[in-house]
Amino acid sequence: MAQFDRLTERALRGFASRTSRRSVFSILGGLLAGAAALPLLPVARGAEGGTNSDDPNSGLVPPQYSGNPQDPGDRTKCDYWRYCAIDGSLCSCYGGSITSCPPGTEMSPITWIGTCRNPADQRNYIISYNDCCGGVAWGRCACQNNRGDRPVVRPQTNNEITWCFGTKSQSYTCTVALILGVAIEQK
Amino acid sequence: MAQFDRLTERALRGFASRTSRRSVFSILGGLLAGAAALPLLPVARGAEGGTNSDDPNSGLVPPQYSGNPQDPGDRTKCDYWRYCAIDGSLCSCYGGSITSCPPGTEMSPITWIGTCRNPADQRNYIISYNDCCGGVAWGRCACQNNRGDRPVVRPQTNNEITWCFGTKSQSYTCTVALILGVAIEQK
Amino acid sequence: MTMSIIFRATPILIGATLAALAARASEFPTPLPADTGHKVETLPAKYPTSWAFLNYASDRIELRNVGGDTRDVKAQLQGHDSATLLVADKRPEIYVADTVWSRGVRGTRTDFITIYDAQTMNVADEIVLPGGKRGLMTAMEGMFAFTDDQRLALVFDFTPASSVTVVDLVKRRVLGDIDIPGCSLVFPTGVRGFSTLCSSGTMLTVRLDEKGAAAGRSESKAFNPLDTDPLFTSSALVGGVRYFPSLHGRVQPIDMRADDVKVLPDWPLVSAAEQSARWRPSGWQVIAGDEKLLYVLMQANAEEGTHKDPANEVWVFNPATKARLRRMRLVRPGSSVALSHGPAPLLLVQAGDRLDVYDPQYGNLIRSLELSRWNSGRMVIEPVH
Amino acid sequence: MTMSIIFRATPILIGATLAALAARASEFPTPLPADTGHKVETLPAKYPTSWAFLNYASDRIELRNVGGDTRDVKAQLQGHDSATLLVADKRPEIYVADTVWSRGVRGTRTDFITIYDAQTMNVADEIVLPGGKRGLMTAMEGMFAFTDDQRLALVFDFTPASSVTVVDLVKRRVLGDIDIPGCSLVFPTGVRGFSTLCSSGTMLTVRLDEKGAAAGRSESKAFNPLDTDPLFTSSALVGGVRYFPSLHGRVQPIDMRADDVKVLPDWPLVSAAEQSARWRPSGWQVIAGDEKLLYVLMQANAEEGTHKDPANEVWVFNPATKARLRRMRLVRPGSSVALSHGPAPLLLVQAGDRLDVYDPQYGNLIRSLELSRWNSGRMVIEPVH
Repeated sequence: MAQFDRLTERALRGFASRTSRRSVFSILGGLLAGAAALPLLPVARGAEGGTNSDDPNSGLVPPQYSGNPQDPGDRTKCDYWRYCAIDGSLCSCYGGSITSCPPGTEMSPITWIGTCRNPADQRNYIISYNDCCGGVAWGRCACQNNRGDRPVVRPQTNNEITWCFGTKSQSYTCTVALILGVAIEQK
Repeated sequence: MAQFDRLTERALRGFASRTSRRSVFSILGGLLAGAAALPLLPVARGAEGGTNSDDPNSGLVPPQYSGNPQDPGDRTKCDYWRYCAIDGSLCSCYGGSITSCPPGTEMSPITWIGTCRNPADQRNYIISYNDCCGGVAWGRCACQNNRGDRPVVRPQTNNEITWCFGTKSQSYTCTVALILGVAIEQK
Repeated sequence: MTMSIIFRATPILIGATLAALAARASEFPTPLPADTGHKVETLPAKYPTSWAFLNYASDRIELRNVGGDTRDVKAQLQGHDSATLLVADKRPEIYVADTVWSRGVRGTRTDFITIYDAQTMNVADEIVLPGGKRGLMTAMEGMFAFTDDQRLALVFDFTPASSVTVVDLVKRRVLGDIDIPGCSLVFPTGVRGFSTLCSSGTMLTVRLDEKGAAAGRSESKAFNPLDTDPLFTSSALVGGVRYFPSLHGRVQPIDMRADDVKVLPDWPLVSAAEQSARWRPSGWQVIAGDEKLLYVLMQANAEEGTHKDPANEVWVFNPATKARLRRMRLVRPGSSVALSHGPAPLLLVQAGDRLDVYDPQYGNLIRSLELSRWNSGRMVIEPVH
Repeated sequence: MTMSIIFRATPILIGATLAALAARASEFPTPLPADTGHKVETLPAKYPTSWAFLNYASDRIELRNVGGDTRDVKAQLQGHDSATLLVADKRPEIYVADTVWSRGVRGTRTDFITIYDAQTMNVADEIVLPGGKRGLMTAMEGMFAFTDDQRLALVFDFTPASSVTVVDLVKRRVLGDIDIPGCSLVFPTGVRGFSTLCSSGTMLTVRLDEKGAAAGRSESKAFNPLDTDPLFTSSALVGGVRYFPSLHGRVQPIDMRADDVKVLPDWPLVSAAEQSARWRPSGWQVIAGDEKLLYVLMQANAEEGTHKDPANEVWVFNPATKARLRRMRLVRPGSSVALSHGPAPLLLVQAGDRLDVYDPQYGNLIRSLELSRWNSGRMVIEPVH
């Protein structure tokens, strides 16, 4: 098989495997040094998000709130702040959640990342968009936001790729949005 | 393989293979004698037909008329008189026509039949609904009319079955509506 | 370095933002923690009886909570062509009979039963069905059935010759097939057997031996007048008796408890007056039952060809007394009806793109779930036991 | 006998009907003849240039007449996952690169190229691609390309390691694959070769030998500033030069005619004033070209994240003079743009569920075709040559 592109490997594997705030900074630093700067975005996109909000397959799923005022918004809606760079279907509408895949699917260990602003605490968070793979996908809660998305030439910030790698099936089902850490320290 | 049900065979194969008016009468006679009477329906269902006229996949296809005043109606619409017992997608919307399958598909030689009234000449025609098989089906021009449809216990008059037999693929694409002949002589 | 990148990215917005930061930072001194322990959801070993499987005939199956206002989707199972479902309560397994081609709509055909682990919804195993003869049609009752206390599954085959493939779900292998010429669909009979509806108007019953082979056949007298008033193939089971409504409004009870079926006297669902007003059963899954009562989708002004149209009312009958207990007006016309199981059953009615949940006692609408669009518009509702 | 059956079927209606019969019978003395010679449609050997392939990214492809008010659908091809299309004009063949799993969304993965006979749309053959490494993503330019005068096809692989699989379309077999670490997508270069866009901002060009193996590599200087103003991967080819617009409104010409590419000076699509009004290229298939001119989807008030949103205008440029010739206001915002070929080209714009057909000269809407709904809302338009 083709040899693994080093930069891509560091970015993808790195982000996928580590989740503490501190390590995110170091990865971030590493990437900046490596001239693969993440777009750091001061303002989350907000309600004008989901271009597919009238998607006929969206179905009516109940709103899902964190209950934490610092993490506001309905996780089944395209304008929830963590979805600022998502392109796909929301796992919250398929029996999964903001952090978990629906039953019978498999979460890809390799992922793409975005940077979204939390409207509550005004911080920029690095979000890992992990695709869930091998299940039924029929476009429910389709959501296309592209803040921070970049052409596929830089894969780790592109949301058009099916990020199902290292999974039994590479067939796309839906996407979760995990907080990896804060992008910039505010002081 | 399971032995072939005689009655079904005569009905299905018979209708599929013969198309002259005279022979239709004889088949009809045979069926009546065989106590598998076709429902003979004096009045075509008309415009209240297509329950899926608001189907999101219907697309906008141009109207198709025969040009013959004795065969009126738009063959891309569910209320066209020949469709009185159809359940499926209209081949006229897929690159086929009222009598032909779309390119790349295969017409099933075995079929189910209905009896529809031609509003122009007020005659009852026996219609052969041949399924086209092995192509792409995505619900465009979906049409569900059930005049003369009967439960699957009498298969040859049931429109829920995928009538793709003797074809390379049994995957349903769309349905054509062929005139086999007149059901009853008017005098 | 970092800031310089910010400025390169979106110069205009920074000023405003930094101001905002100062303003809000104090409220939430600590950032949200990183998400750890992200996982794949699993389901309880025993599903609540307020859940139901919705078979969007015939390419997707959804497990949905119909008993709570959260209305949440619990899981999906994929179907391809005429997918039908069996949910075991003897084993934590779900079975889907399905058909695929190696290249989607073309290529090599494979008929198969997928065995899902009910808790993880992972594929536990699959059983390939031989002969490429599984019946392909809009998903309906009678295409796939248990018998022998859920040890065996029966798959209806149609080529258009009719047969039944017998499968051992415990050993996970095919045992054989049985010809049923001129007959359609399978309904469990007795301890280990099935019955099927024949085009001669009779019911053929086949008793099976341990190995799933035909041990005996018996054909009932003709009771299904296909020319004049055929029975729907949708039925409700109450106390071991299966009730088939007819297109014009009779109901035909058949006792399925013994090895040979007993065809019981039919009786009318409609009075003479209602008959002249052309009240008839109508829809797809047209009848449901609980331990005691029958619930039938009914439509006024029915005519030739409207027997699969959505119905305006649900009529509730007591089969013991043959009396109608009440009529329920539906808030919107419905095509498929079912009753959830458990202590407080719910009446589920699929009405176009909605699943309406009614109180079966008082007929009031409790809640309405929006469904995903699908082409056939036909649904088979299978509430969890 | 016959009549008795009529009466059994629908007694009420007969009277009225027989009357009607008498009334109308005279008008049409002979019944319509039986339909004989029912058949499967075929297509002309050479398609009219007023037809276009519409790739509904990424599960279906439609061949549609966009040049006539009949707007008719000519044929469909099935796609499954990230299906991409190549239409030969050297041979009456159509190629679709696709991926399936043996059980739909699970099971054994197969990447393959289906070869369709262009006249019958029957499957002439297929070429299975090894390694399960074909890139799966929303269908876009650069995933599947011809080279060597349509003898070879190139398939972009992404696992997420990048490579290119080289296929001989005439011998219908895979020749091998070529690693392109850190680079993405394939664009034909020279007589027999391809170029690919690298994450270091360069373009890597690979020359191929007769057997489809790498005969030489050359990497351009960095010209694609990924941090500040990256190029779209959508491009237009005019006179052998490929034009890539950038997110902020430059266009980057690259001469692809020789074995090594020539990176030509970029130039702005927007004036200083337009830049401050944030006019930017925007959409999916954002740029198209005819023999002489470039057509770019443009959007005002663009901001971070809007680069794939539908655009309000099409701007027409002459790349020779770098001058903008005109601005065309779209009747509704469009996401993909293409020009039909032939004497009187048409400007095709996919705008949501519609395909709008404009006069590229005067910008007036000629007609609008309704499309089928699909989930991605993304389309690749490939007009017939």
